[in-house]
Amino acid sequence: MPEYIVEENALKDFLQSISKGRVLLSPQGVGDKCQITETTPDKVTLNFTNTHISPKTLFFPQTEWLMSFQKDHSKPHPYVYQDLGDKAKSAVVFGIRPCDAKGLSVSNKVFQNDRFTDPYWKGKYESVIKVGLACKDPFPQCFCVAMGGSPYGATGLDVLAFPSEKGLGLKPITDEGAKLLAEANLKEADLSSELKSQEEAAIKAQGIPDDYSPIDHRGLLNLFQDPQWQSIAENCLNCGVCTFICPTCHCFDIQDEENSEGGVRMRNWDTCMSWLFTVHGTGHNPRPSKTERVRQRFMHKLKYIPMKQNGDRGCTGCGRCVVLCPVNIDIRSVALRMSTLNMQKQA
Amino acid sequence: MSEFEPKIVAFFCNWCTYGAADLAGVSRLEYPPNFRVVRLPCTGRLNPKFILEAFKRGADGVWVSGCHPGDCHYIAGNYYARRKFIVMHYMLDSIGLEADRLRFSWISSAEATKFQHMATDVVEHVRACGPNLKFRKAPLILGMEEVA
Amino acid sequence: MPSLEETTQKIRETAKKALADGKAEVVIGYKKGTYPLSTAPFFARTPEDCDQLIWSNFARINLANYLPGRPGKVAVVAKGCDARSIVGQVAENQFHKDNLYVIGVPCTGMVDNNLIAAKEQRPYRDYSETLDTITLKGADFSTEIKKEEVLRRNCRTCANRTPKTADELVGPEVPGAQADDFADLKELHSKSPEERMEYFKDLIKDCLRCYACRNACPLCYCPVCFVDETRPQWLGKSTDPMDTLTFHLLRGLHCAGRCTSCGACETACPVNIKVREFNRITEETVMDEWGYEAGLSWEQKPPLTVFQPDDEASFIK
Amino acid sequence: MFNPYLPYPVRIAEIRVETEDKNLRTFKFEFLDPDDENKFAYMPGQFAELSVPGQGEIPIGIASSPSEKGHVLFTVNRVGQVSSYMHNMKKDDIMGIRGPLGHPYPLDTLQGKNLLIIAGGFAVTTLRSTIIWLLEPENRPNYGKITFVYGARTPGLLLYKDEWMAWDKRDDIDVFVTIDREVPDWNYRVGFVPAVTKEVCPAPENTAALICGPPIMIKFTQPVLEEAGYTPDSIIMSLENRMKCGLGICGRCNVGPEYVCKDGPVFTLAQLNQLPKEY
Repeated sequence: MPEYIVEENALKDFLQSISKGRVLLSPQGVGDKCQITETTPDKVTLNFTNTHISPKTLFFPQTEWLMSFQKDHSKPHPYVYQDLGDKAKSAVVFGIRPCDAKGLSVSNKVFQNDRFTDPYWKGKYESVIKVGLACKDPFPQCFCVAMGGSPYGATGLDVLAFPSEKGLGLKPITDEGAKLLAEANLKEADLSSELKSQEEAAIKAQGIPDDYSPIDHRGLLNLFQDPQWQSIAENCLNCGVCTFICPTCHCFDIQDEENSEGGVRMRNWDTCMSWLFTVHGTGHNPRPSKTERVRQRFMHKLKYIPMKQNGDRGCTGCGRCVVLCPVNIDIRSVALRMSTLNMQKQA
Repeated sequence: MSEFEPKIVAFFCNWCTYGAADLAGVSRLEYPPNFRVVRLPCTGRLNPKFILEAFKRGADGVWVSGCHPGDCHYIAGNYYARRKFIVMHYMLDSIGLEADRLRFSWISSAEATKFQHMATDVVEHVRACGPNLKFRKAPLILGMEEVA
Repeated sequence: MPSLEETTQKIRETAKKALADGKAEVVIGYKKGTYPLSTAPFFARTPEDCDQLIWSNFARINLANYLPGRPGKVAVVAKGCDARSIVGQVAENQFHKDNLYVIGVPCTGMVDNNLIAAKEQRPYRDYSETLDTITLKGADFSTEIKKEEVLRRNCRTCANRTPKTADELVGPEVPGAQADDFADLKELHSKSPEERMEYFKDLIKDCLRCYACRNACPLCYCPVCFVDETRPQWLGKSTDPMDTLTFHLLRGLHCAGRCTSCGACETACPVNIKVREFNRITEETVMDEWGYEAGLSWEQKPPLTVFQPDDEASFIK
Repeated sequence: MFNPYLPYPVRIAEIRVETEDKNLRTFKFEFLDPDDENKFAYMPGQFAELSVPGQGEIPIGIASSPSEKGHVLFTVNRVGQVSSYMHNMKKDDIMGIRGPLGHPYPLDTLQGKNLLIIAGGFAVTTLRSTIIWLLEPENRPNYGKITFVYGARTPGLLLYKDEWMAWDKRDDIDVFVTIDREVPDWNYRVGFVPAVTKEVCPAPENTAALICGPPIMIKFTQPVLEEAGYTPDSIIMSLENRMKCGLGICGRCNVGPEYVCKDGPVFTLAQLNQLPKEY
């Protein structure tokens, strides 16, 4: 597929064109307020680090009402839950970062797994065309390369945009992306060599990546029983910040709320850091202390998900948890410790 | 349009105000019927979350009443309660709850007339505040219109 | 004032001595973080471990948080506010004073990374710090920032910088700010009730309900927090503004007369909510009513655990 | 699009108190829409989310057999919010069930084998389903000898009394019901499940064991079977963990990489030996 180029002064027209008949979503706001929201072409900026918390909110809001029922027996279907319907709007998101797009593609395989499809996620995820923005200059928290990604990675994207010498370069990834660009009346350009050299430079700028591959080769139980989990967990407050801001964390809680007329069933973000998350009705808790809960988070991301998703990790190196963890539990150091084989003899 | 009738959740101490309400009834003293009474063993048992829960579920006002200081059935329960009330009162006032929606009082079991007057007063003040729209949970939208 | 390096050195010596003298089996302190402008809590158990301990302008987290329920003898590095939290925990029987050795560090305030982010948006990969300055180093720049311009809110008005209840001080006492006059609340009190409610609802609108503020708080140690109670369930788990507000109100009320303004809650908040605003109100109340400041001496009794027969409460009819 | 979160509406057709402590009730549900019964096609060992509008959902093993048409059965222990609420519901109340979820016992691959079925306490539910299904005339010839060991603390805590008493009279299933301590008028066995199992378990050759019971029973029964020569892949167990979605998404029931709801709840001991003990 050919690449396209959009000159700087034509960016607005391009955005106008791709958002025709669709909602335009793009990162807005600065610093801790930066979040992907509905916007107009003139407000779109390329000058941002990344959204403060992950853009999973687009497809998996913090609170989502799933269904409702009413209690009046004179009306149809009393006490029977009715689907509140799919609220998905056709949209295009411009400026999602490759690490986040990849993270969401990992969650997508959980929400659309081998047996079930989550209609609430699917509706939203699949009605949004994803135009990613490559990261020319990495930020200090970035480690996508070490996690097997790239600042120019295309996983989970329909189109990859990147700053080119002549303006904004656009590389279609999927058929849907190609169609979007073809309809936008753009200038074709061969940018493949520029793209390649840019990507190489950006990867190099992240420094020599840590090697986490030993985790893939270590036995599950060998990793699980490693005594160092205790010392990793010692710092942890079990606050769960890391899970809430993470692009691949997808766990949720289902809650019912009712009043005298009826009620709704909703789902809310939940976190494996909470003891309530796993406690049985009998009071038995399979993950009773923070050591088990911390282990669960890292094992899930770095071992369980790769086992289930052909080696793709549940961490894409966006670095949010590195920055926001109040006690500096750095997933990079944890992954390195998990990669250290001499802690215990190999299983 | 009929006048707004406020819904008020009342937390009464079993040993005093609850008795005063009883006595007022037996004495045929008329007072407004806008209360849903929760009986407490002592105002010391009042947890702030009770008050917030009442407002959250749509109460227009909350009234907490117990024994006069020094008269606690459990010696000192209401002394501790008083300090809690002070903190609670300033907190709720500071975050913008209208002062008239939350009432604290001391009414002994003999003070049926004080109870009657206080009940009327509480209702009138809450009525003047109007319905509680801001300090309650958002209504559940059941979406039944489309479904039905 | 001793430099950061001198304080670091002194902390290491004191820690080693505490381990050697059997005053503690573990010293809880800070070590350098893996990310610019951060520190990590560190549990030193050997003299070699002690050489990793540091002092920094980013030692924000309150290490008292690791005390409740911890077995054995513990030494802990504490700033003025942290030492006050420890006094509170001891008063509430969460930790026995005999098993405790407090290494007090007179503190000149900790830095708010958000204020730094507001001053320097360019990406930096390295930094250096002195007691008064922070220097950020990027690919093609170096920016020096004065610490006093980027202090945390609570550190700017802190009147108790020297941990006077510590077993040992590792530096000379530092003067605190003027006694707290709650100037920050003046504007709030001048608003109408409607404006105040708007203000607070706006304040918490980004809340993720992660409860990191609770988990980072050294005084939130309940085995089952009210937000986790299920029968009855007091708190809805959705983003309903009233549920969120209820959480913050109750957290504030639970800390009444106990909060020491250590700022751990605000430091932990991933979306930078000024959660301490709720605690400020209760702090002002206990100050106005009973002239009480939490954690200043081992003898004082928390104000909500005692009473006076003539406590003034004119709002009670 | 099919919505796996949406429960099928059901009517409570019958409520039966099962145990003398009244903590267990069996609910018989009928689907409001008869079509839903076909959509709810299940096999023994699967479970469903019982959904009480406004209260929540609980994952409960299906106690009825697919061969019992027209209704489904669930036996519910009073533990938490939803189950307590259900214990106060009446006949003809409307609620929902969502499923079937999880994998059934691998009865198709067990054809031709002898089956040792061990149940403890109220975990007998999905094994009741299994036995009813096995004893169907069209299924029974496909299997060898069937041995059923069932234990509870007291006679009053044994579920489905009429049924196992009837099975006891048949000659195509050996039934061994046991209680912990001797009581008057008890005509069956006395002793713990592991001891009874040791005594009556068939030779391990061409035999599979299905076990469901409290952790303490499993802990002591497992060594008995291993001693008797059962291999880990012929010991089949059913796990339980806290669940919400039941679809392998919400993340709380996982044991290592496997979700108990989606990939379980039925696992062989051979599989469990490869997994962390987070259940």
